Amino acid sequence: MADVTYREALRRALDDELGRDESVFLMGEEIGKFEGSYKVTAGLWEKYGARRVRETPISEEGFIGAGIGAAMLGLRPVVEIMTINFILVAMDQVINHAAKIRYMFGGTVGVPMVIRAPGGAGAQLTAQHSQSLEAWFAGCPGLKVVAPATPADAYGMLKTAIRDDDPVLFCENLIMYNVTGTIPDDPEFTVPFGRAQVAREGSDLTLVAHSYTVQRALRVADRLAQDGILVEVVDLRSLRPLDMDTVAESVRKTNRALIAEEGWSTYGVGAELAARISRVCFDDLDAPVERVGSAEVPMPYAKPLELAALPLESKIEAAARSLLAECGIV
Amino acid sequence: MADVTYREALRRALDDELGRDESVFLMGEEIGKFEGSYKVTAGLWEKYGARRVRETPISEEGFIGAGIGAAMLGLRPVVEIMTINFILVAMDQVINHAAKIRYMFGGTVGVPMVIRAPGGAGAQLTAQHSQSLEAWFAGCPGLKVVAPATPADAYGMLKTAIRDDDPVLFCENLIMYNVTGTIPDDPEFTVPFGRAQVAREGSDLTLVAHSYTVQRALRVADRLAQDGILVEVVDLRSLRPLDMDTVAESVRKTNRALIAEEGWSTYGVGAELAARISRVCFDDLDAPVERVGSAEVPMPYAKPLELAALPLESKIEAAARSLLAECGIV
Amino acid sequence: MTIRFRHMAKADTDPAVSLDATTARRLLKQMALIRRFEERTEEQYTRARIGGYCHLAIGEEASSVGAIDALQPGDCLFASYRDHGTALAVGSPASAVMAELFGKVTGVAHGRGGSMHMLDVERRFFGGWGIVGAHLPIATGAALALEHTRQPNAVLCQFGDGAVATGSFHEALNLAAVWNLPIVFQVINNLYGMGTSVEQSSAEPELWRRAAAYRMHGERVDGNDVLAVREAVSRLLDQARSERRPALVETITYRYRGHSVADAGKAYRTKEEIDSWRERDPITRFGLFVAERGLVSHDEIETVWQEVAAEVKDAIDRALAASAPARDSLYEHLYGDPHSPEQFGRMQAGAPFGERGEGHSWPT
Amino acid sequence: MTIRFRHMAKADTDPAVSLDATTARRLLKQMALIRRFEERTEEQYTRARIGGYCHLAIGEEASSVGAIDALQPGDCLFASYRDHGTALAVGSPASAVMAELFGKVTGVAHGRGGSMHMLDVERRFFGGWGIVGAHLPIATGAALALEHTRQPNAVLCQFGDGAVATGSFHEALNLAAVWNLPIVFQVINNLYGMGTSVEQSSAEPELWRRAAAYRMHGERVDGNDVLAVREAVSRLLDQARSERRPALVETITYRYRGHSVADAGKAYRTKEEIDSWRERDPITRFGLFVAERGLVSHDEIETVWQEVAAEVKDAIDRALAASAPARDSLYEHLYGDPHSPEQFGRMQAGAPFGERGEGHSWPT
Ligand SMILES: Cc1ncc(C[n+]2csc(CCOP(=O)(O)OP(=O)(O)O)c2C)c(N)n1
Ligand SMILES: Cc1ncc(C[n+]2csc(CCOP(=O)(O)OP(=O)(O)O)c2C)c(N)n1
Ligand SMILES: [Mg+2]
Ligand SMILES: [Mg+2]
Repeated sequence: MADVTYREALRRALDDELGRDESVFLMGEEIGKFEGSYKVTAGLWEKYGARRVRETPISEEGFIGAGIGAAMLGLRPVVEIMTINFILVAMDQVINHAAKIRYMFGGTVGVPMVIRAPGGAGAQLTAQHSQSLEAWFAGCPGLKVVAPATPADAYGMLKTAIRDDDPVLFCENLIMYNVTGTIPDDPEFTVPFGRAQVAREGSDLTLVAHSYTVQRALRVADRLAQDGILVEVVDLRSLRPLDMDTVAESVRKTNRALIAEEGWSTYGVGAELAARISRVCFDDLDAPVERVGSAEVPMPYAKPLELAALPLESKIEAAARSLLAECGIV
Repeated sequence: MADVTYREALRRALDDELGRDESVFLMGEEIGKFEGSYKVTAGLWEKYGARRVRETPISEEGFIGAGIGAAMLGLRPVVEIMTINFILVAMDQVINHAAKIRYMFGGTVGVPMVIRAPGGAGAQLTAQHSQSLEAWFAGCPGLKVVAPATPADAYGMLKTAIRDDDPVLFCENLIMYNVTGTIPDDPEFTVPFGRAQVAREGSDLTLVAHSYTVQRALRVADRLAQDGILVEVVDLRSLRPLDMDTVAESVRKTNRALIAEEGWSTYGVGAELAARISRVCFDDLDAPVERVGSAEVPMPYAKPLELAALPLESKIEAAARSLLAECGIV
Repeated sequence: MTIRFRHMAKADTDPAVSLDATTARRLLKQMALIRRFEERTEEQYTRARIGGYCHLAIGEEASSVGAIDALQPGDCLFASYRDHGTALAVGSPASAVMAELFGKVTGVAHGRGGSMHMLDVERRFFGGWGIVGAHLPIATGAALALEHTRQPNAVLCQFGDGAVATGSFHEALNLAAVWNLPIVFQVINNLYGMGTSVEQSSAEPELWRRAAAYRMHGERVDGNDVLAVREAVSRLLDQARSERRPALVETITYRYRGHSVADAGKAYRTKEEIDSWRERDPITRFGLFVAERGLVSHDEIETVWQEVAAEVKDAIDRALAASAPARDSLYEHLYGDPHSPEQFGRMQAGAPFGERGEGHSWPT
Repeated sequence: MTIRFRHMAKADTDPAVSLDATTARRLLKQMALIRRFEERTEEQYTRARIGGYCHLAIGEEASSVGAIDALQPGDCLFASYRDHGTALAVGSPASAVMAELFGKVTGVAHGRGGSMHMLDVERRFFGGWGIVGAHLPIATGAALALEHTRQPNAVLCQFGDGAVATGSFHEALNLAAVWNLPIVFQVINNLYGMGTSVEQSSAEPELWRRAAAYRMHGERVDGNDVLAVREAVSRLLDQARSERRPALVETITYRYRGHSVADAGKAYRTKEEIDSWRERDPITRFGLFVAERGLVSHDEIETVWQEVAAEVKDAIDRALAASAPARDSLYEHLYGDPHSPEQFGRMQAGAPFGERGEGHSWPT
């Protein structure tokens, strides 16, 4: 067990897989000499060379498409999109092609490609660089979408993604790269898709989150614990497949559910969860499922405005308290 | 009052607005001599000339971007995207630019642009040409997304969209172009955004839909009426803004809600509606909100498979019946 | 459009270009097969046996056959949605192509693709594609895979003149050039994209000249001259295989029919124009040439036409007799990873009606 | 990269290019202002008064000032995220630019944009943009509007060498050319896009040659020669205004700093290379030139530097003193149509917590 950053966990997973499988290669902007815009690929270009760690021009549509073509011929490209905001120029390749090819080919060809992309906000990167768009991809059949919240999951799920025979959108988070945690030394360690995790047990309220918001959720749980409120935090880990069994089990126990996410709530990830929880836990809920997300505006630059827009602990805590208040607790 | 097709209603709205406002112009592929892939712009090129009805090369990213720039300088472009599936190559222009510009500019510049795009399936157009992607745009702050279900609304809402100072995604439907209905002769007739419509009254179940699915919903209501089941059909008309008051009012009356849509249910339009209905009508619901959508696969070509994938009347009816059965009705 | 054939290969007048009887007959037969197949397809469409969009390649046979005949085992092919002839040219059975149009399980894409999405993975034909320009980056990725794994093969990527205006064209050609990939881009210039002329859609209507923007070799050939096309594409594919140099070749041809069966094709071009191209018909022209050279006799040409007519008739009969995909195959092959079923196993709870009510287990 | 200045204007040696003292001083002062402003910005960033990304244009002053000085009233300007100097060059008060960096309400974008999104609508500067290549189609649309409304003006669209690889570059230039729009595309080639050299990103590293693919005029000038840049861009803008002909001009320059304040800028280039460019410093070079010509004396040049230093100091003081946007302005200007409030009025029911719990009425 080693204590590493989320960034280092990703780097190790890439190193492991590049080492164990010749068909794996990395592709993206500035991932070589520059070591990646967020340094996730540091050292890999030196170690594996320019063929296995291929730097690209600013042509996301072109190189995601190239990743698809290479994958169709049996390679396992791991494409880095500098931030998820830029994937919008390559949306057609992801949605109209990567997601549909195996089905259109009746299973005779697949697209074992991973697209790594950090999302999220909080560093004053403003409107065009602060989005969380994973819900859109999670709604597309043929794709798998995962969003690990810890270094261990980042390590284990990236390895799972690279070994998976289907296209996977692997959502990272800019703020999370420096979060530390322990990861197992076992290079064969992987974390399966479609298995949510109870990150903290509790009996009063189920707080569902993914990616960096899980960290916020845990801090909110700490605070509320000081008032004797026991929050169960469920880390979704994957959005498609979605592990509703774990979520439902928790809500059946707590009878209350709050979903927090960094994206916009309306038509967001929380909408699907609220819809399903309300349905499967119809007779268990003491109060309506509550949601918290980013303010529904393009992210502004000024720090006070950005803070006002983000789903900070304070906002999540307030939602939790008002939900519990509705139920006569606190 | 004239009885016209949905296609003709759109054509008249375009003709009216081109006639009344010099700053309005049309842009898109094959909208001139060719009269539009689906003939919506028939005759307008002859009438207004190549400057007002501008044909474009196959460059959606380029000409949606050009529409944005022209709108920033005060023109009112109405851009036709041949089918909504192709907007994926221009996603960045719509999401990272059109939706954000007014906010980024602090209100000093706006983007009064309309993007017209037909979606939907049912004509065996297969995986890359049969999608309903409106939920993704409806989740983006800064955009307005509407999806009229009748010729009258198509006429009135397209005029509202063109006169609106914000970017509007105007969702049409391939199958619906030949649907007929009456539209008022008054060239000043418009239909406001954010106003859902009770398309049929009923007391047993609220069936919520938008675009072509409203027509299916009405047929399902007819069938169920024969068994004495009274279905209230709510036509959303716009997805952003969303008129939840009308939906909630209906559900408070019927105590049951079913949402049908042509898109994929999971993370779809129905998710947001189910989440909100479950929340605002928490004490009114007799049973969980139910959803029906297209099968979550890329649309296959063979007719039997396409029919199996579509949210046909039979599928919606079955969902309605099982929901009512849960409540001990029928 | 005034066509100046900068590099027109004079294969049909130049004895230097050797041609044996077997090859001559093969090329003639493939073009005749496509012609006949498309004519019957048009008729089958009017009989409502085919749905969706349907794009015919009548008139473009030489551009398709000449180029595809230049492929060697291991090479890969990517094409646009105007692809019935493409499948026939790679050797897919006419019955399987027709079955695809009829939406039958025996179709090349198991009835899932229809007219726009023919494919034949065994023959390395990786699809007819429906989003204009989008398959260029994908084909470039196939070339990247060949290069990455040091296979001595190349990719042929065919697309229409309309695709040249797309950002995908630009990104794909630039990537292929900076990475020295073994790929030949063939723009099948039939002078129009739907109703839009090349002059309207491309600021540089001599499309082959676009190659220079990527320091890439470009050339234009008479796309109605099957030998000229074959000579150019073979040469460029060889270069791609051996020197890892990409190239752009423009083959000028014409579609007699409208853009699709839904378009009469008369609103944006004159009868004179269409007739003038019929005079340069690729099949008639090649027929005269091989007969005159004594490579294929007039009688034999007759036989060829009878053979293909019979083949297409048989294809229709088989396609009609074949069965449609079973309704319960709807969710098959959505995901391929062996763990997918267990990955999706816990996604049931609260799932929307369709995904649960019909009792589907989650898609794989 | 070996630069062959095909069309290099010899303005600083050629007396033919007339230059009066006022202009000389103006150009010198604008470049000096940008230099000083950027140096202080770098320092302010280290003092954590600036957040987010921060891209400095030190070394590129001539490419920016020379081009923007060629604009006439009514012309429009679009630029990339390396835009502090762009705003200063159009005449936005240094205090408003610094205030934007500090995220204050007095900023050019009201504190909503920060470093990447400067703008000044009154001065027709329509933004610094953050998605590489994406503002080219938008600028093309502005030119379309000028053409559509028959205004006698033109658009100047500046972007980096990295943008040339994007599909947007291709689609925008092709549209501008087929539609004969009044726009000048200026690629500010500073030899790198982050750590990627032009040779790595562009198959044709002589970027001005890309224009030929659109039958568009292209030329390359010394981007460190403010007069050469000004001469070329004026000429091309005139052409655009009068003849409605678009053009591509490449100005070769260099950034001394890293890509952003987060990049040391040393991993992908040598100290020698950086030094060699410092020797061609655009400001030093122009200073010597105007002094030697007796247009601006050495003392006056000193004064200029003192003036801009004072101006930037004052800008910092004012920016510091200004207040941040009010928290409750968060939802302002999301929508602008007068009916928006009523349109969104009925969207409350069941809305997520944040949108309701804080008691916001729906955003307009
Ligand atoms: C991105 C995109 N935009 C628009 C369309 C609609 N469309 C289908 S075919 C076509 C014309 C293509 O013309 P060309 O590339 O010349 O091929 P041809 O039909 O002549 O063989 C268009 C505009 C599409 N399929 N994809
Ligand atoms: C579509 C897109 N991809 C990637 C990025 C990340 N990125 C920001 S700046 C940059 C380099 C651009 O270089 P260049 O165009 O030469 O401009 P310069 O920074 O040299 O002024 C990259 C890759 C982006 N902003 N947008
Ligand atoms: Mg064509
Ligand atoms: Mg650069």
